[in-house]
Amino acid sequence: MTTQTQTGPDPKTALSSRGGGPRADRSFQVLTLAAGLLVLAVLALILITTTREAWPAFSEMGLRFITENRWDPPSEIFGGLAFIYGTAIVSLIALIFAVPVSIGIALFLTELAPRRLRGPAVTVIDLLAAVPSVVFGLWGVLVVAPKLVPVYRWFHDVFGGIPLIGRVFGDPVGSGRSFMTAGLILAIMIIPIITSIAREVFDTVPRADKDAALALGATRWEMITGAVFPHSFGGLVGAVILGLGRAMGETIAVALVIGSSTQITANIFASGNAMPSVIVSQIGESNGTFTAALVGLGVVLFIMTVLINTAAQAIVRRAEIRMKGSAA
Amino acid sequence: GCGGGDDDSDTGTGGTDASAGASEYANLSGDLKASGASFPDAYYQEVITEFKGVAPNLTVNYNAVGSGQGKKDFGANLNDFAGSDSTVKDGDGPTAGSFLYVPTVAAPITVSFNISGVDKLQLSPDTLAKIFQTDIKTWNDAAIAADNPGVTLPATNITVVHRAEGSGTTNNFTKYLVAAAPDTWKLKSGDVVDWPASTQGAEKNSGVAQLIKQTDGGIGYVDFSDARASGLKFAAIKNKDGQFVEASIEGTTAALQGAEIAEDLTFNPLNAAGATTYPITAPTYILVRTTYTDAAKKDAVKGFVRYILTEGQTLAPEVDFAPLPDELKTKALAQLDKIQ
Amino acid sequence: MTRPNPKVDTVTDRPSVSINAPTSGWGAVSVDSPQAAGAPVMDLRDVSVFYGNYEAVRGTSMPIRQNQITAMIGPSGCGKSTILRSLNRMNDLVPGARVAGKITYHGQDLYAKDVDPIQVRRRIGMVFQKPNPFPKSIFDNVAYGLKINGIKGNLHDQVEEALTGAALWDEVKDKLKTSGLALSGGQQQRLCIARTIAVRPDVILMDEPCSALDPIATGKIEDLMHELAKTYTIVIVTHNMQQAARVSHYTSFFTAEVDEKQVRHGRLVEFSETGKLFTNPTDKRTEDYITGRFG
Amino acid sequence: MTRPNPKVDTVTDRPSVSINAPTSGWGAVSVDSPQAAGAPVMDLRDVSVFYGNYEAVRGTSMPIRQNQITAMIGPSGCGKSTILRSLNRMNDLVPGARVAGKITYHGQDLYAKDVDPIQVRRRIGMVFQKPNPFPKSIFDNVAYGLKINGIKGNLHDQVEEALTGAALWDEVKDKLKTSGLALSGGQQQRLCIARTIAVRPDVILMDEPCSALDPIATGKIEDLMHELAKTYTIVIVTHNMQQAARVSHYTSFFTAEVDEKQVRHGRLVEFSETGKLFTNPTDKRTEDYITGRFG
Amino acid sequence: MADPVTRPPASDAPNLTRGALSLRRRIANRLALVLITLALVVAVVPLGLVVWSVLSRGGSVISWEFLTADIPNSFRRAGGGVGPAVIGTLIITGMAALMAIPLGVLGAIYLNEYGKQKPLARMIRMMADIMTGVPSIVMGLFIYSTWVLLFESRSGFAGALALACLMLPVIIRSTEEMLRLVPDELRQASLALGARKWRTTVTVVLPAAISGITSGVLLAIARAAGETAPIVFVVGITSATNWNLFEGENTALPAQIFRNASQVFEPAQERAWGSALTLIVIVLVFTIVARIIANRFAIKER
Ligand SMILES: Nc1ncnc2c1ncn2[C@@H]1O[C@H](COP(=O)(O)OP(=O)(O)OP(=O)(O)O)[C@@H](O)[C@H]1O
Ligand SMILES: Nc1ncnc2c1ncn2[C@@H]1O[C@H](COP(=O)(O)OP(=O)(O)OP(=O)(O)O)[C@@H](O)[C@H]1O
Ligand SMILES: [Mg+2]
Ligand SMILES: [Mg+2]
Ligand SMILES: O=P([O-])([O-])[O-]
Repeated sequence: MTTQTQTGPDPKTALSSRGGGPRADRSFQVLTLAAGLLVLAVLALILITTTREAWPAFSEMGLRFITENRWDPPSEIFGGLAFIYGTAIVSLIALIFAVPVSIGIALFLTELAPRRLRGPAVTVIDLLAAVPSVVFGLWGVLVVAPKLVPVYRWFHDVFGGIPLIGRVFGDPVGSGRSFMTAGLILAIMIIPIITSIAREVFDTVPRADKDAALALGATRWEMITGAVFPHSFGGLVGAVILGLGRAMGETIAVALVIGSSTQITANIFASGNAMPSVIVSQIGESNGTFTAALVGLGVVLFIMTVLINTAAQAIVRRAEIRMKGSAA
Repeated sequence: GCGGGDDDSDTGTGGTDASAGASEYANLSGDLKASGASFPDAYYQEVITEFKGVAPNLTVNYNAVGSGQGKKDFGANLNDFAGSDSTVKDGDGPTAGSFLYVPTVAAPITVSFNISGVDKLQLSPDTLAKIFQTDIKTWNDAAIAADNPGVTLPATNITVVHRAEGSGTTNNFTKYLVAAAPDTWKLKSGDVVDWPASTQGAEKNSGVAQLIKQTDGGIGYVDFSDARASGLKFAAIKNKDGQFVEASIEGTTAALQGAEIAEDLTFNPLNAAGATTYPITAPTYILVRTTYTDAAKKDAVKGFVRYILTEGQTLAPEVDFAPLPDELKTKALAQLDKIQ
Repeated sequence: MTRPNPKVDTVTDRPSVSINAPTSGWGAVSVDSPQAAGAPVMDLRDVSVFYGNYEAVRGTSMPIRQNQITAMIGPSGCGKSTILRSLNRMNDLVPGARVAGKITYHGQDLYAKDVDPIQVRRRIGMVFQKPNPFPKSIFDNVAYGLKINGIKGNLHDQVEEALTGAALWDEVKDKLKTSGLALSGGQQQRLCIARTIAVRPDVILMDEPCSALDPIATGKIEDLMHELAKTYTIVIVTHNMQQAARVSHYTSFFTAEVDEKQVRHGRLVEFSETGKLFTNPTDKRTEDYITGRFG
Repeated sequence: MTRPNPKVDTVTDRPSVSINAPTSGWGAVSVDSPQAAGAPVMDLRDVSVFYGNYEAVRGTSMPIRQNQITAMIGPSGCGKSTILRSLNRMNDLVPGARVAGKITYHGQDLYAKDVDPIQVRRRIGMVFQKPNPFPKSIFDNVAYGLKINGIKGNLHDQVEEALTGAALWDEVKDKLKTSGLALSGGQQQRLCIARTIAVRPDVILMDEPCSALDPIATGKIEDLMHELAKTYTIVIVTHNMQQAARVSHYTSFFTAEVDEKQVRHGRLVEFSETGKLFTNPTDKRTEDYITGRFG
Repeated sequence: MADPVTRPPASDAPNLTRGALSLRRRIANRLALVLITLALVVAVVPLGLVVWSVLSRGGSVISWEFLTADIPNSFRRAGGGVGPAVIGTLIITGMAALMAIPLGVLGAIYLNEYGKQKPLARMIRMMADIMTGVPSIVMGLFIYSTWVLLFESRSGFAGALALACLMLPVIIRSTEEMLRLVPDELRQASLALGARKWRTTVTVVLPAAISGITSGVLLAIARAAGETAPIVFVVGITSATNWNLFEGENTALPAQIFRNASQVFEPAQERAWGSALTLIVIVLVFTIVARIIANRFAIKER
């Protein structure tokens, strides 16, 4: 060590660890781990407390809790099928409207929009995302629902006569508070959610893939179907599922515009009810098994969300394996 | 604490006439949390506003969450007193013996409607029951026409609006139907009933009023005060004596005359006899605890309820409620002394 | 490994344009007249490419000769890819990109008003730096171009023909249904070549097609290029001088030069027959580059 | 640009270890005994590096000599970076990575139980392929290592000294507060070097430090390396043979070989004095590589 | 030509004009592009209508008085304001953020810096995703049946707890995402200088990701500020400002909107619109600040 004047201590001793360094590292890791574990704890607590609260209803009703269509608190009969149906139909309507529109917007933003339009368009979507759902509910109940009645009537008059399909366009309810209104409000609510994820998904399609399609003489649309979509399938399913989750869980906006009827009907212009809105509107005035049943609806909703997510993940994984091959 | 209460009362209540009572309320201080029935909400809020004038140090919050929630909060100790239109049953929350009923006011429950082109509607109990059971589906149904000779009724669909949540108003309304149309009405009575599928729910009395107002062909039951304040039209109901009577304070007062008062001060003025009686008249109560651990709280509750039963009664007609008959008022005041 | 001489057997019956002729306007660029060459399929005259206001490449003139492999070499950022992408109007896709000067294809102005870039790209195919098969099956990868272009005939036969042409058929014929992404890098790149030749282009542009591959896969692609040059005209960008020397008939050397305003522009320094460029470059900068004195 | 000869003036007073001695155990690898060299600061004996079960590099033995620049060259994936990163235990950070064989540093086993990798890294610094200044000010970038290592003394002076040592001081002295990311690529890389030398390491490892830079910036870094070699021992991985030839005193050539089970392993083929390796390689594979016959 | 058989037939007289593209392909392309553009219009129209409704009806209501005055205790009564709800929204959401941000960031550090792909980390990640999907009403039920019933009181803090539970997984995942964007080279550079991992994380990784984290956090706060269901459940109601989160009931703008929206009385509906406008502005401020931070201080791409 002649020229190494800077090297302080003799390296032989210097290489072993000094002071509390490794312990500080350890404590920090434990701290972060604890924060991470909190998620597990809270989630477990949610499941345990809600299931425990709901237990009287579950044990009383058994499977009929989700298969029976009769919600009769005075008789202590709690069959929530109508609300499950309501949640499903309303979410379905929301997806039917929101998915194509969101994908369209996302494609517009990633593939079509001239750069100077991109910024404003993104801002518009962000604005839409910034509107809290309760505001959509307010707008829905005070402005939209009454205005939609004549529109529904027109649809009923025009399509109501068609066999089978006509039943979907049944007699509209006089207040306009219906599955359809709730579905539309939800669609507007989830468009920014699906759009922003779809946009990210499309953005990750490698430039090279798009170039490859275009270099083969594809039109823009052919490029989108040939190069963009195959790459985005998994991501898009994820986006749709996230939107679906939000739609299924949305409480206030739906509660305000769905009309609170306990019925299963193909007529999308009829009023109905969905799980979260039943909970929020009835739990205050409930007690005993009734309360348990309402909490039980929450548990069922939660489980449904998880199941749908898991199923979607499985679908995505399989599709991705097929598309990308086992290697990638 | 409420230091200097006496001094405050002299200056603070200079404008009020009943100086003896005023000084009594002026001593009260703190916060009172209350929740419950939406039916008397308009009245209670009126009283609270006036009460602030005589008891400036006491803040009363009444939260019109509905009778059922009020009772539950009461049972869970989440409020200091509860408002309820219905009596307490097992599982409602409060345990028997831990509370007292104090009747405060009574009021009609209107059957409000929104039919374009129709201003006046008469309904007999049977027709009413059929409508709310959706046995009758359109406004030009023969049964309705029979109750309304000379009125042209449209073919509009009937939209029945009821309370989405458990409610004392529902309880009283369905109790009336059980009493007045025993052969027709199948849905029994209760805070919640098993409404037919195509009926619609809305929250609180004013939510029902809103939904009726928005819906051509809508009909529902709404407390008198909210119905009037929102400008709804309401039907004349055929009473026990066979007369069609419109909801009014007078009709209610008449109903109260005939009502029998139970030991615990609950009473039932529904479907009462008398030619001028409005038959769907409902009482409303405040639930107070028999014992309050906090003395200041006890005094506050007692003071506020006493105010309702005394000066407060004169406010009732202003917001379309009927004051209690004197006999009942005396008994209610006596009830307050049982609070420890 | 032997450097092939420019193929004399591919000379066509077209009149050989003397690229040294004064009318060519290639100015300062030293252009060598090869003893034998294909007719120019494409021709660049004083081509500059801009990205917005930035002139990435300045005044490039050179011919692309039929059934010959033309290589473009030069240090990073000198505009090789930019020029290559302007040959099939891929630069149209970059917002703000603009081409000045004239690029002709069979005498037709590539940037004329009524020219549809989609038709251009169908005829002038492209193979990219990183193998980029679509996330579809091998078959669908090759069939894609056929389908969108509505090319008639037996799909399967055409796919087989293209895969055979890309020297990949034997390796994949038993697994046409598996994903193109499941292949090795070299196979993927040959799949991309198959995809390109399936639509029967006229010219194939390749932008560093081997830079992501190992030496063995690179060797295979290079062999394939010789094969393809019998049928197609090829332009290849490469960083690897050895590769340019091995495969190409003509080589153009680009470099980036700083102008008075301290802005870097790509410039074509020298275009000539490959053998000549590597053994006897006219320009000092070319010599410095190929002898490894910079880069 | 001229290739410097191995610097004779840096020979230390330590006994020169004859790396041709039979005890060295470098087996098949042909090792040349240079006429003059620094004492080995580090020594690799039969070092293999595993990623999980995969043996990325197999049996590597070579010395790292004091105040000399040792270059590692070879085709992509042959394990140059892997070996380099095992020299300051950066591979510890890769889950599953494991080193077999022995690496000594001043005679001490680098992988002994009681050795703290933090101390190792503080003494054996590293400069990476892509310039990676922290998103902090220039000053803070250099001061960072001083602060975390609790090095005493005037912070500003030490930062200035490091920046001067990295030949960057004059260019940045007026903007020490601006972000390190606002510098050009070459300046960024010199900032990274300043950051490394600020903590006064003993050895500096560099993994393709110029591959992201233009020729001018590369030139500056190469000059800087010569300067640094006066004080530090340097190991550099490079793809660019010319660079290895230009800057290093010793060069080791790696390649990837396929074993019986068709698994590729990196192998050290030849280690010798740079001049010898490039002009007169012992191994056929080295010759093929440096003459551009593959890679 | 050397090989006339395989030579593409069109090469001699290639038709490069637009007409060469088949009609079907041209129409399909045009139609698709038009529909795609239309999608944006479809989204803009309802947004415009909502904004118009809220601005026109809420704008006439809003005043300093409206933003600060107590809430009238009767829905029918005109005048007054929603001051307590504005304060409630700010302090409840603020408290929730105070709880969720440190926990969320620490959790994300665990996931990205330590756990990585370990089974436990994957499990936490998956559970965080599931927790993100927990309907807000269920979160309300959860807090109600644990906190509110346990302490026998609705309070602002109960609301803050519910909002914190809703924010936590969102913050964890968005922060993890941001940490993932921090180039590994930075960590390695720090480690190569002899820094310990925790120091590297705190002094290099977090600062490098801070803008992304901040913007993710602000978006989570914005979303929480608009949550209604749990607030209605566990916060209770008050007509006077309650600065104490731990004692006494509270209120927030979403709850005011919800309650007033289902009222028949004009003054109540006006308060709903006014509250809606106020809430949107609050949420928008958070969103815009988030965007500015994200754009202005984004990790510089290199
Ligand atoms: N889309 C673009 N927008 C703006 N400038 C660009 C764009 N693409 C390339 N450039 C610039 O144009 C110049 C030439 O780039 P080009 O990619 O053509 O170089 P290259 O020779 O292919 O380099 P490489 O060997 O690294 O691929 C560079 O200065 C580059 O920064
Ligand atoms: N983290 C890792 N996990 C598993 N395998 C790895 C890892 N890093 C490198 N390898 C493998 O080890 C081998 C040697 O890689 P290494 O990065 O050391 O090569 P290299 O010579 O530096 O290549 P290059 O010149 O491309 O940088 C390669 O086969 C590589 O795939
Ligand atoms: Mg390029
Ligand atoms: Mg490497
Ligand atoms: O008064 P209620 O709200 O219970 O009907």
